[in-house]
Amino acid sequence: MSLELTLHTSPQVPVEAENISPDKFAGLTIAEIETLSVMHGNEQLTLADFFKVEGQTGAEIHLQGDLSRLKYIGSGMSSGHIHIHGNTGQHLGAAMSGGEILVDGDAGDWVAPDMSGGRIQIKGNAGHMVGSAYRGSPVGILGGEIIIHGDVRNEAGHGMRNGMIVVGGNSGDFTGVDMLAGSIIVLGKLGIRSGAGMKRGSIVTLQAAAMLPTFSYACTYQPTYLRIYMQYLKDSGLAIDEAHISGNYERWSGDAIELNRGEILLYKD
Amino acid sequence: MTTSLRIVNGKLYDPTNDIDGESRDICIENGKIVDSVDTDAKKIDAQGMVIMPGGVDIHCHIAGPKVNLARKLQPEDHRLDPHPGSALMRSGTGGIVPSTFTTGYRYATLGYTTAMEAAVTPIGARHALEELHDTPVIDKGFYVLLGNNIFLQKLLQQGRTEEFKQAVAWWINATKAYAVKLVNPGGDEPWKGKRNSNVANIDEKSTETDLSPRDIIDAFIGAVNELGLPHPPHLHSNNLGHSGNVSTTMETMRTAADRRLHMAHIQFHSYGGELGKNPVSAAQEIAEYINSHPNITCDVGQVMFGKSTIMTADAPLAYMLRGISKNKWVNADTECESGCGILPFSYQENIYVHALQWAIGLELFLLSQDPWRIILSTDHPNGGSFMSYPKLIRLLMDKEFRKQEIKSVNQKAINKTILQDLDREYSLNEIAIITRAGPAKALNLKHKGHLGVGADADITVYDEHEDKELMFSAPRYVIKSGKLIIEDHEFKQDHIGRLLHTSPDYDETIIESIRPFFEKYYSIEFDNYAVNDSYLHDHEVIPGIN
Amino acid sequence: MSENIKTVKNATCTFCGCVCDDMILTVDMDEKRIIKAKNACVLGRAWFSQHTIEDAPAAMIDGQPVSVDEAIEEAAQTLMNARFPITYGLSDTTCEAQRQAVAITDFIKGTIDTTTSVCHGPSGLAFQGIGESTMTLGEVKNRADLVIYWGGNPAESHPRHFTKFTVTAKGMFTPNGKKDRTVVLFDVRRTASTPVADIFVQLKPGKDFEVLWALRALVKGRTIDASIEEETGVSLETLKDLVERMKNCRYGVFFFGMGLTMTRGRHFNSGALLALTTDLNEFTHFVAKPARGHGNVTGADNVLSWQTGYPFGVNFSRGFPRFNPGEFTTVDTLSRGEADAALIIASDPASNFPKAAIDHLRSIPVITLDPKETLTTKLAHVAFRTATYGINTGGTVYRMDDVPISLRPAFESPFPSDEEILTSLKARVHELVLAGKNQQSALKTSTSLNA
Amino acid sequence: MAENMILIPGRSTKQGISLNEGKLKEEYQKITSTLEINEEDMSRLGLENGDSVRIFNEIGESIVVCKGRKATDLPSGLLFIAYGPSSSQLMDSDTAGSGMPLSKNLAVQLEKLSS
Repeated sequence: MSLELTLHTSPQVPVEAENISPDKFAGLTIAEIETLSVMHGNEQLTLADFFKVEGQTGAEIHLQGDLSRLKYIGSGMSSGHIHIHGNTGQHLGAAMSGGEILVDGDAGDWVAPDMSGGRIQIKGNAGHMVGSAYRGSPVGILGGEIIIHGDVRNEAGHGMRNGMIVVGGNSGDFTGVDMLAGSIIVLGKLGIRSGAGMKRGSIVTLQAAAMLPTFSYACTYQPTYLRIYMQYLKDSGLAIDEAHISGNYERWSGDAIELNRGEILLYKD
Repeated sequence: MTTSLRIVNGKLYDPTNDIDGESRDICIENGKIVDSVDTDAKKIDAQGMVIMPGGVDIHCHIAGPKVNLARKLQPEDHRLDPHPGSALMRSGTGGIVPSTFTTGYRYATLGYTTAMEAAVTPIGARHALEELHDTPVIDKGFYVLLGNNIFLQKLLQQGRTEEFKQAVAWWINATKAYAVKLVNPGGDEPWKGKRNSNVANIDEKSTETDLSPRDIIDAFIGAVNELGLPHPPHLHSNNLGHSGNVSTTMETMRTAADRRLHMAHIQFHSYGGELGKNPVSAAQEIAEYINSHPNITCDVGQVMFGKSTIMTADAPLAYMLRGISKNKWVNADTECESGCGILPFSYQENIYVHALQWAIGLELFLLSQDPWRIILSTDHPNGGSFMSYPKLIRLLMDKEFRKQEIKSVNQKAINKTILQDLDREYSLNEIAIITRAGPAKALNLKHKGHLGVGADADITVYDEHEDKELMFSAPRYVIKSGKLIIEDHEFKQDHIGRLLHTSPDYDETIIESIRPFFEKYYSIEFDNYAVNDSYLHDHEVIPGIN
Repeated sequence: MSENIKTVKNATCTFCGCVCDDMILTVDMDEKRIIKAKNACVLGRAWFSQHTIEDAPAAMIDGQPVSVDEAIEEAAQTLMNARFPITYGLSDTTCEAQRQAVAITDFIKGTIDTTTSVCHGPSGLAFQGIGESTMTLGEVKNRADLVIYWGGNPAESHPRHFTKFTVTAKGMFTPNGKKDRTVVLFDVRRTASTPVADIFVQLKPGKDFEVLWALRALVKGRTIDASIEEETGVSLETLKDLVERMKNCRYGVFFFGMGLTMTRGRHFNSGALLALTTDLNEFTHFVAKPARGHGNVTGADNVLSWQTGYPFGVNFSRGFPRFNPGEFTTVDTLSRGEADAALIIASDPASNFPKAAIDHLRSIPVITLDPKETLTTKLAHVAFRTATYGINTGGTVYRMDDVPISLRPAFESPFPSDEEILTSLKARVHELVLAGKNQQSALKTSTSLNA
Repeated sequence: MAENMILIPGRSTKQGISLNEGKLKEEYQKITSTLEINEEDMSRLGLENGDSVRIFNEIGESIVVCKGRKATDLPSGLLFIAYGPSSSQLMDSDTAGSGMPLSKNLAVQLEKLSS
């Protein structure tokens, strides 16, 4: 019982498709959904200009085709489910407060800016600034869960205030920069200058990482809360060994330039 | 298009001409109010509507170097408040520091047709003029910052008061300014040259110039009054925002004796208490002085809860506030002329100091016995946006609403004021004074702020409404220079507006006194400093009063 | 040399961001060339002396000469037909022209960006995050007793910076010029600027952020491990000494360049320097200034900011300005193959953009305005040859410290100015917009209630 | 045999002067395709002033002419070139959400061209 949107015409220029969202589709017939507007560059078109819409309306939306030029899918959604069977573009799930987005492929930059709740899972890679603040704003995501099975690029979790970002692969530079609270877990290699300017919050990695000169070693221990997190991630299909769940972690405190109340946890064999 | 227009059946509020809610026709031709127009002139039936002259903002920050820094600084604020364009209007962004086009259009949508940028460095005058050119609909001008001008202080130090006066006049001409602005006189040098310190006492002499703030203020009041500029010195006194600054403010006003002086955003200067401790209200003392001294005009600088941006030539003040908020902060030093501080800020109901500031502003309005000399302002965007004027008007006109609002703010602060005891309600006529007739008079804009024959046809027509915030938020018609800009709430045409400036005579030999100093201590060429006429778009030279 | 010689005093050189306005130009009015530029630096002399009027058509479409009017019509139609048109460049033209360019982009609902995005754009982002304590250049001349250059080579990029403003310049509280100052230079290599420095700090490439971060920590009284030397090439003792100098100076200033913005870390490098400047104001007066390159790149930032609220990378496709570097900046919109037309004003992206961006530029209709032939004008669909600002046209430019200066042209060009072309183009585009369909309804005052 | 190096494109006075003559003129092209190399690196690689070398990375490649600099001025492993078409061939277009492609400290490989 789901609605299928299949891309039939590839856009020539970026398309802003914030109307592709369970909240916007709610209560509409297929014919009405087809007439919802999308911005093709500076020209206003409809969903039907790009998509074949079929199936049954409901809380579940399936999207087919190469959507890497489509921005703002799932924007502002509060419930329901979007499954993208391929790649998607920038600003996925912007300001979402609930529901779930699953992407089989890769996502563009700015995954889930201003997110406050809900869950995004990306099987492939994501671009820069996952869950991060827009320029000028000190605050990134306020809550919710972003799981990226592949790699992410720079500034993941910039200024995040709450919630969780998980990266199955490697992260780029400045992971968790200026973060206020929340958790970032990187199973692969953590990019350089991680946690720069962080006030509170946790960055966890399973590999060795370069530390800024303003982070200092505190202790090695087995963080209890991390066990619960790691078990949960393992259950979500990420490559986590038993050793990662029950093992030792080095705790590095920082950023000393700020409150020194953040932490980077490095897994130790 | 300028058209001939006749507005009939409306209730006029034109305090300058002693018309208080009477029904009169208004005729408009060639951008002016006239006796009569042809019978086939376009007619607007204003039955049940209130007609006032267009609003005049005597003190706001809307154009020039510091405003633009504050704009650049806050993309996160613009993002939340886009201002779409149309085939008729340019687009822009709003928020607490709107883009130029949006600033002009939004003033117009409140029925304001004139606004004065209150602080521009001389070296930044070109920049301010370019921005004002891109600020549509309204007429506009700016005040030039001279209170920390090193060359002028050197003249004072050497007792060359006549040359001082000539130099002031030259600077007004060289920048195309409307008035002289003084900000924290004497405070720049300790800020820039003495490890971010400040001048604390109006009689504290500078070690460099042997001048105290009082010496500087006194000299400017003297010079500007002798020059007969349309507007007296527009003064942001020392110690803004500090507990106990009431004594500085009182001494500053006493310095003027019976000479004309405009006190800017006086709310920020009406604090009792001890320095470094929580302030208390000194509104009564200030109001009493102003009530009994007709030479003083002031604007209130009301604080409104919500977003604000501190932007001021008073750099030490911005730095002090930065210490509290830890927000992003801008300091910008201008050679030989000025300082500047910028800081995104937010006033919150539950914070003692913010609630007290809000209450003091309202006290000042309600204790004033002469509405002509207390002018409505929020020191936009320092105390809040000009877009909050309708709400402020409702606070003044509707005591039940005010009582409701009082309940939702910090009660400890309210208890340090007499606000709860003040039952006064402003009338529409008084609102017309504090938003139109009063500021026009304080600026000596003889063709503005009233609806008599010969006045600029800057007119606002409101639907009369019980909810005064709603009423003043959405005029039905706005006419600027005879053009029907807004008709039935809809934007009908664009208009550039005029630059208002003044041009006092001066003795040209003063230029040769300024040049050697300039060549030594400035970083541009003297001959490239004065602004030429190409920066004036449609403009009007407002004559002096002598 | 002819008899017809004119002198232009207080003329302005717009070659670099110093915007020196003390030029005395000797102009041969018959030959239409500047034969002498007194006070100019080596770059300024080349700027003035090489500026001759070439015999070339004022407008071309696909390489064929056409009238300016025909070219305006073709440019207007091209831009109106585009769904994601971009306007780019603008750092070497007047504010008057820039104002027209923003208006055009607003009307065509395009994207406008300037060379700032590939220059000090990252510093602009840092400014939006941190703010900036800054100054006009005269303050440095009058007051600075500690001058620190970071990641720049002013001797070659801004040759008069040292003498006019920062090192040997004598001012109010620095009557002895260089004797009253300490000059520090941070760079990864020795350059022509190095000899001017009292202290030269050579750091390892790509370690600017770490050094700045360590300095911030030391200013705040935190401890830094001695291993910083191994990582960055700068010893802890050196850092501590510098921190003492910074805290104890009377008026300290940083100038920073592309060594911070163009390297890994980008806006965070600039941001660390701006944050350090803010930190230092707890102790003394400290300011910082990006050393801007082009003659009016600072004006472009200002014009875009006042007209749209944002300094660069501004998109109007939804009828109002939006800002998002990386999304709406030119390298990105070209490299991702998004832009479908380009209006390029006084800039040459075809010679200095990344390969992917240049490749896309070749595949879309490009309109150029430039006084000279460049790789970009060569690939243009519509090419306007324009007069050179400051030499042939008046107008306003902003120095790197936001000080606006009026230009004094030396001689007339047969070619129209950028402002003239853009004003005509705007008028034509606006006509097409007014004639067009689907105009947005006019703003209602009642809808601005909640604004 | 290619060697890993770090390339620093930057401004130079000569480049600034020559671009006023015209970017399509020979002088500008010559200046923007001259690569400065640490002298010791040069001799180790068997290079002399005026030799052509190929610099390349995963983005692209450029053929440039080399010129020695003293080791005190240009540390071993660093290369300097005046900005221009040669350096832009080696720049990645990714701007990391900033608009700025990494334009300095480019990781490149350098190899001598067999003449």
